[in-house]
Amino acid sequence: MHSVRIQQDDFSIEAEVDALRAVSKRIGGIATFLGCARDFSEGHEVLSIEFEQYAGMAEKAMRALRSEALERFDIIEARIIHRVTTVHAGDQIVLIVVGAEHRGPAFEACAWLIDTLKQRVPIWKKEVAPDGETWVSLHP
Amino acid sequence: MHSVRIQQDDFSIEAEVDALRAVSKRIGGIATFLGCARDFSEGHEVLSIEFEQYAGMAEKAMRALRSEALERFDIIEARIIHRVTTVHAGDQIVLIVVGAEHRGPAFEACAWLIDTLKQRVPIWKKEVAPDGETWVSLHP
Amino acid sequence: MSVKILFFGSVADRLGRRACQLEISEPVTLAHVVEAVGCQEFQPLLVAVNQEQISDMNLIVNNGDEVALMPLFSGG
Amino acid sequence: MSVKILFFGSVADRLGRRACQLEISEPVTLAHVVEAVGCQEFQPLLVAVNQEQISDMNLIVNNGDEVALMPLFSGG
Repeated sequence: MHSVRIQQDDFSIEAEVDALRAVSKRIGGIATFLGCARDFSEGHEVLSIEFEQYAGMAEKAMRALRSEALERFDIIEARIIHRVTTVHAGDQIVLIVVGAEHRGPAFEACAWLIDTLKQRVPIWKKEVAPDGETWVSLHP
Repeated sequence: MHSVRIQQDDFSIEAEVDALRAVSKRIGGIATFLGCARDFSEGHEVLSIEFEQYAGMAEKAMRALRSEALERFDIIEARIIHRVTTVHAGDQIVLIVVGAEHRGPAFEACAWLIDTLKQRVPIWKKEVAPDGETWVSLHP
Repeated sequence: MSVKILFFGSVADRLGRRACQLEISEPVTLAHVVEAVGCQEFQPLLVAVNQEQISDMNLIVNNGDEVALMPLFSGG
Repeated sequence: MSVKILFFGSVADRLGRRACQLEISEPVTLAHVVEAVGCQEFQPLLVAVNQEQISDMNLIVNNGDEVALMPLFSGG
């Protein structure tokens, strides 16, 4: 499995963590971030969320992110998986896994990766509600 | 499965994340920390690491940690699992899983939990080397 | 000479199309491309040339380049 | 009257035992307990009474209490 992927299919956090751990036995701390679709029924009713990507550029931007993280932080390995499909409440959307000798850099790199992914990777989400569809224009 | 456990057996990050997600569909961000036994052969040769706990107090201290995290941070659920057994390079030792509506508090609480666990939970590690055993006296 | 233009998300929806081919007689600036396809008033508008994000609208676009006009990203 | 004393990690190894029963004729301070079992020079020494960590060595220990004498924690 590639360490950076955009895919329709769901992913397994365990399989990704295992793949990361297989890279080096020097890894002592692994920080992960898993983004899921929340129950949208609080504010306004949303039936599903659809993702669109700029195919090619999105995965390229994610690979560049991973490389930059490996340079900026004292980490050993990082994986980034993002689904581009239609998701419903509770579904998995994005996974970041970072392995380092020590936990400090693992946490820092993991938080930086998800923050920066939202700014640099050409993926868009559209909320589908009973009364129509709305593109989400700001990354929270 | 209890959300706070000390056990000999290995654990599954996927099963723990699933158990956390089952608690609420309001969870949008899940931060985890997985601590593993590193390959100890760099500095000095270590064959294995043995853990000892103050049975009763250790799990009680971990439950108090979880409760404090749920009060201090804007999070929805947290799980803490720590193995007390003999581990070798690559083995899993400790897992923290934190679910929140948003990623900021999930990361903060996760880092706080592992930092504070090391200070407050009566568990000790002993390195077993060819020339004898040494208690680890400082938490890194 | 021609340039391939891609539109994404709300930009594609507003224009009612997801791609077009822009014929040019000589290399032009990115600003010219944006205006030629009617996106000059789309703000904020992110632009990529050949899959690299570009902020300098004076960048010259050449025959065969791929230009993407995009709203703010909202992945993750 | 008696107090149950538990030793952990390097403290247990140095004393060569993991537990003992301390007989007392009246309630005593934690400092007294630490000295009675020969741990007064163990530094740093963490202390718990009835599974609660205690820093005040003037705390009074009563009949039936459980006192733990421990090195710095190193879990995680």
